[in-house]
Amino acid sequence: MPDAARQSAPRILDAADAIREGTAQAMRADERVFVMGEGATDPKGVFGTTTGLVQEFGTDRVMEMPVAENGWTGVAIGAALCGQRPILVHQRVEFSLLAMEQLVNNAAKIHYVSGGRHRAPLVVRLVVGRGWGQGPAHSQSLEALFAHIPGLKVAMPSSAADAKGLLLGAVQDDGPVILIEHRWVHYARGHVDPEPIAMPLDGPRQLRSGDDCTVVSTSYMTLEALQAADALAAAGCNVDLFDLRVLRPLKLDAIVASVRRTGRLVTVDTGHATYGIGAEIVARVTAEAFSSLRAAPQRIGLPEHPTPSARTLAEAYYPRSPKIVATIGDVVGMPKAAIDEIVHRLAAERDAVPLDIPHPSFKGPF
Amino acid sequence: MPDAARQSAPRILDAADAIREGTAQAMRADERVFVMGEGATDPKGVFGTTTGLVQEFGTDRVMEMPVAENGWTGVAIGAALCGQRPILVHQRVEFSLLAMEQLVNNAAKIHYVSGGRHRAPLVVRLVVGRGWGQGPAHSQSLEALFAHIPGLKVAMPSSAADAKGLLLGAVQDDGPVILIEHRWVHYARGHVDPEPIAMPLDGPRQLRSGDDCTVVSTSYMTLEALQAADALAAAGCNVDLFDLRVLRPLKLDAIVASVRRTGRLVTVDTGHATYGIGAEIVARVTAEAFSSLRAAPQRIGLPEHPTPSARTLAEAYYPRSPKIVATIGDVVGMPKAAIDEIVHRLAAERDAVPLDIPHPSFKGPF
Amino acid sequence: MTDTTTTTLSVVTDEPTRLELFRSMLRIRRIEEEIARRYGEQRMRCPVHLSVGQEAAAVGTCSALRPTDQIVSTHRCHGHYLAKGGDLRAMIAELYGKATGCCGGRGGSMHLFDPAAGVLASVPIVGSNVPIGVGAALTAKQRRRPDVAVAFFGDGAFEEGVVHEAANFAGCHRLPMIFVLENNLYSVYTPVDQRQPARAGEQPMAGFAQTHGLAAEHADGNDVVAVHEAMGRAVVRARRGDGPSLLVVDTYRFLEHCGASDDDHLGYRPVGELATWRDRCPVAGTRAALRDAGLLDVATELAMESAIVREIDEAFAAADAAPYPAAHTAMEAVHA
Amino acid sequence: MTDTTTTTLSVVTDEPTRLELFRSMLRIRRIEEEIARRYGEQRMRCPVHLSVGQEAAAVGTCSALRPTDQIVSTHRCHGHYLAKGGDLRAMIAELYGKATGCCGGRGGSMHLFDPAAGVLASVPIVGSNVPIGVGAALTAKQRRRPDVAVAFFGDGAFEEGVVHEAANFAGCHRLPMIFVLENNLYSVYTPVDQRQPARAGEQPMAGFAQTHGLAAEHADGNDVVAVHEAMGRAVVRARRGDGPSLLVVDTYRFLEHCGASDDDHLGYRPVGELATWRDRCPVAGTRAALRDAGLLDVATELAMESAIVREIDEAFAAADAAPYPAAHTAMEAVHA
Ligand SMILES: Cc1ncc(C[n+]2csc(CCOP(=O)(O)OP(=O)(O)O)c2C)c(N)n1
Ligand SMILES: Cc1ncc(C[n+]2csc(CCOP(=O)(O)OP(=O)(O)O)c2C)c(N)n1
Ligand SMILES: [Mg+2]
Ligand SMILES: [Mg+2]
Repeated sequence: MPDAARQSAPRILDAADAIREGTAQAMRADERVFVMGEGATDPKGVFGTTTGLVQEFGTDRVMEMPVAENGWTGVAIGAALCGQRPILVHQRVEFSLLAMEQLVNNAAKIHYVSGGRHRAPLVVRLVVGRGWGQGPAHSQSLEALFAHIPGLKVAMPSSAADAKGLLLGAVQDDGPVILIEHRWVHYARGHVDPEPIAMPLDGPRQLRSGDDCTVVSTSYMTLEALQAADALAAAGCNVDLFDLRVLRPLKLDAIVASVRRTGRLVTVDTGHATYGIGAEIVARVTAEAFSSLRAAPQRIGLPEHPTPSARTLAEAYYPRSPKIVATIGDVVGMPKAAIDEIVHRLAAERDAVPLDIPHPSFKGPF
Repeated sequence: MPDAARQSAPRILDAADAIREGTAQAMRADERVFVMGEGATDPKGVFGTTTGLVQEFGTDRVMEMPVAENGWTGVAIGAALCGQRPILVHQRVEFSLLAMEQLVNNAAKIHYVSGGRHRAPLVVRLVVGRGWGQGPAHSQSLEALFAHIPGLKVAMPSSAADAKGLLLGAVQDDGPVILIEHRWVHYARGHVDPEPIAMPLDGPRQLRSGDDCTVVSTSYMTLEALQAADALAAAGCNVDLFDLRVLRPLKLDAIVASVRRTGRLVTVDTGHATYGIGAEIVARVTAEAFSSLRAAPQRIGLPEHPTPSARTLAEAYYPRSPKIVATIGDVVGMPKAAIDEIVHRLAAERDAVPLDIPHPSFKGPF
Repeated sequence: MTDTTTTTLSVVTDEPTRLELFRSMLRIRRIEEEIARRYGEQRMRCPVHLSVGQEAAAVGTCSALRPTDQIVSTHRCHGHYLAKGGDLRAMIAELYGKATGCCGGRGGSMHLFDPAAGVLASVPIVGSNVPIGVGAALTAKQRRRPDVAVAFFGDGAFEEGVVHEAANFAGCHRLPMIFVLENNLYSVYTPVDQRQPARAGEQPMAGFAQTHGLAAEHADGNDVVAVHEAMGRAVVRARRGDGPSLLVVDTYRFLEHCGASDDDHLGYRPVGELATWRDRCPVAGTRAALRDAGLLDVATELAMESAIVREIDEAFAAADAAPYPAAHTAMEAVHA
Repeated sequence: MTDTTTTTLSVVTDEPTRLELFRSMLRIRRIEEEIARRYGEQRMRCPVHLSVGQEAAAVGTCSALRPTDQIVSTHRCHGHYLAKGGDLRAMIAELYGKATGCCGGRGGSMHLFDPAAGVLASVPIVGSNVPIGVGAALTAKQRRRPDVAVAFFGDGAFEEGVVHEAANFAGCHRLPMIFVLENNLYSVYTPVDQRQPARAGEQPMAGFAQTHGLAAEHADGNDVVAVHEAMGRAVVRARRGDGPSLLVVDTYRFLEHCGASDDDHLGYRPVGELATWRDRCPVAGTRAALRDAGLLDVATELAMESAIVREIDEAFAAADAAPYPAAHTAMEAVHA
């Protein structure tokens, strides 16, 4: 197929498939790349992201793990120091809490402490759970914990293309990269380049343009923010929307430049608001674009309590596009009636589908 | 001794002694209180904070622990659920990384998830190491990780009185409290009430008053900030200095009120700046006092790399009072020459004592 | 110095107890079957990990305990909770996310607890419950209570370091603690031989017991009386101050790992393995044994069944009728 | 199925090797004595954990390895690093925080490594190095290299769950891995009996080996030849694909846990215990044995000593003369 033709026929995948494709391509290209995970070789293949890999690459390169997260994270670090390039996957962020010591003390620091001699090329994939009442220990979006640690890189894709591209970028990186995949982003569909093109881990992507407000979102909340931005645009309010993508190292130049123009900032991320991702964005942008700010920057994040299981409680827990609209509308000084109109319309659309599942095809338990 | 006489003769202790005294008093008052730690009963008694306790209370209540942090944290949580009130101590923050799963998933959430039925009254004391080249895995000040977790309370004392009072407050609390003690704060001396008076875990303490700038500091950096504030005051620049004390739940009313008056904010904490404690303070204060702000809020924290061992590298790593003076001076618009004069004087004073030890009496290895 | 071989302590199971063991297993089976039947309605909107096939482990162990003895369970906690006397209505309501659930709807199926019954907590993170159980045993020792604590865990959890840490702690302090390892041969879809080395010997887990100073018991998880008696010995030792035990129960999960269906079609288990274990079903086997011994006649069993069905129907009806927790309560009880 | 008892594999130690074992121990002893002597100058401004008294464990094991075999060590890493062939100058410079240190001054005494010698890493967090060693063994298997990996750990580290996790992993995958447990009876100032249950039997750690599919070896840590031969057997098994081993070495720390002085005055060890172990000093004992066997005359030993002293003096002089890392470099090499 000639290049032009290939480009003209976009290939639509969901992010889970894109991750699997990227993993397979990275493994074909470099025999040092291998996968470790609880369930990596099982019939469900970590939400479909590793399905089929063991058939192609064998159990030496797609390794089933014991339920021993700290141990096999250390094993991965040792292998990485010896030149291998492991990809680790945990089916929930929470399971990696057991491996914090290895990640924070060893993986993050060994390059630095060795004066740059050691390299720990490690990709750690963590999945954020959501929905179907899975409760407080299977739903945390703890990127702020990792993003605080010098020596780690931390990225969160929000699209199928980024899910593949950032994974490939992470595999190429010579240090440890934490890739946080929101479970609902696995369902995100879009054009994915069939070639294995690594995306550099170098900052946000602008998704919408406008002069009224700068909006910075992460991961799944980018999808909610897009919905909000489009609804607002229809009402004549245009925002610069940036998907943050890479939380550490944090490149904010484009966002600062945007705020210098818009004078306004709203952040929307998947974690708890307090001491969360939005706080850093607000603090840094405020320091750098203070004189341009025309309104107080606002943050949207999870409230300060664990995830409740019951639907009626989870409903209030997860902010959605109507809330984003309301916040932006407020920051830009839209008339209350205009805000309310959009909020009600979006809320009605959203209420038509169950709030605890990502997709109509989804039927519990996870 | 009559009460008046007692009050007129302040009793000077260092924070390590104050902690030991508070612990003993809590144990005398309530037989459910007990201590667990690696070295809790050994001759050095966790930097002197547990010395002598085992002699008074026996090994059933002052328990030596195996080197198994996650395990004994879980044991403590189980005991707390059964009505006991354990005080856990880790000689370095880093060791508690092994216990993150227990702390974040169980301790922080069990009250919430049980609809308020379970209680996990737990005090977890973590010591931040510093100095004597102890390197990157014995020196981290990771309060931001804990402060991000709903369900935990997090406090950091900066004085002997607070070290005792906050400990007693934490012991009285019916939920899990993380108390982060900077190793150099253990040397802080001051008046400590001989009575066991629990301080509520309820927010900052104002240490200096002034209209020129609001300064918020944590833990050991409060001591550096005090030095900076006093040097500035001598030059006619007066700041409101708040020791944050309690990081979660975060009460910022007094600080917001102060910024409404001063129009300026500088934060100084012991952790890495990016995604750190200062970011939340800046973000929240900016949201609440935006229209009063006359300059961009500034943060002082650790740079974005691990702690190097060599003195020459650690020197640049830890911010000190001269840097605080320079930052505040800048924010309030002091003339450069005036700033420089104070900075040089403070720097000269500080350079006269070694930078990698807290106190002239200190002679390695820790 | 701990003797890690099974002591010759003899515990015998009388006839009423054997009947009660059966009834308790049958009740758990029927409750989980009803959950499975209704799960497709999508009104229990939380993950469920059913223990159909593993009832003898839950019942054999918990029947040897008192209400003041504490158990800690896992993601697969229904059986333990019920066997220990946990309130059925509070459990079903919790699965429905109702305010009347044991967690007020906040936890779902993996967080069952019941203080009145001595179900201290269930924890969805693998292995994470085990040290919590040891904390209960420590409390019993510190507070001089005559209670025993029990931690249930699976062959997957056995791989978690924290389980070793917890066992070492219990062994070191000779706590009144019993570690019940339910070996159902799988962690999710991964067989144990892909996750652990092969171990020789009659008592493959004796090394773990020896390492951590535990006495070792082992029982066929399809023989509820054997489980009950092995547990009984461990309880006697614990209660009289002879320290902790490990009890290994060989068992098998009939239904899917998570959810309410069968998952044998996924092909992760050898063909015929499930059938072999189903043939040794603990409920059917116990029924047959009781019949053979003349302890269970059809009328008695029918009466049992109908009482159980009535109780189940009532629990589901109550759950159905109960209110959901109000949205505004979500912010409450973050701090104690 | 792994045989967890020591195989009868015979490894013999010839005379030149025995002499070299002695020289290597003597060298480590002299190096650490010199560190201790100079530590009071406060120019090595980092914690040091000396291994005086434990030299036979380091030398007996590392002498059975090749440069391409990888070891991972702990906070107490000097002996392992030196025994494996780590560069002395880079070590002393690191203790002085100099740019010429193996970590460029960034790590200090607890982070020693030397790729040329197969010292993969030293890790100051207890137990944390052990799975990293298993990662090296996994790499050898995956990349089909004939190398062996070794993790050193102490009796304290034995309590960390991650050590069990790492051992299970190595056993499950039958990796070319050797776990060397140096039991010096203390974790900091806490004796092992306050932290672990008592274990019966001739081979108290056999249960750990059995649990995790390791072959078990045991050696007197004051007998360098015994350590060398036990390690030799483990290495042979690992290299020929027979899987991992545990080697337990009984040993004792003569000086304080951290720092360069004696700490017996703190009273945490029974009176006389240190003296008993000092009487069995591995360096003195080996010297005596070699003398008795006529393998070491005074002239040879003097020549050894003076070569060692010269090397040490040069290393300290070089460290002294070396530059400190420049402050502005502190921000470099955060990301690879
Ligand atoms: C720390 C952790 N890792 C992984 C998981 C995902 N997980 C849930 S159940 C399960 C299987 C555990 O197997 P086992 O302990 O044998 O219990 P079983 O499901 O067989 O009853 C796993 C791996 C988890 N909940 N917690
Ligand atoms: C996870 C962790 N917990 C605690 C410590 C503090 N610590 C440093 S050395 C040490 C003793 C470890 O004992 P052992 O493993 O026997 O080694 P030894 O010092 O006897 O050589 C401890 C507890 C640590 N470094 N890491
Ligand atoms: Mg299982
Ligand atoms: Mg030791």
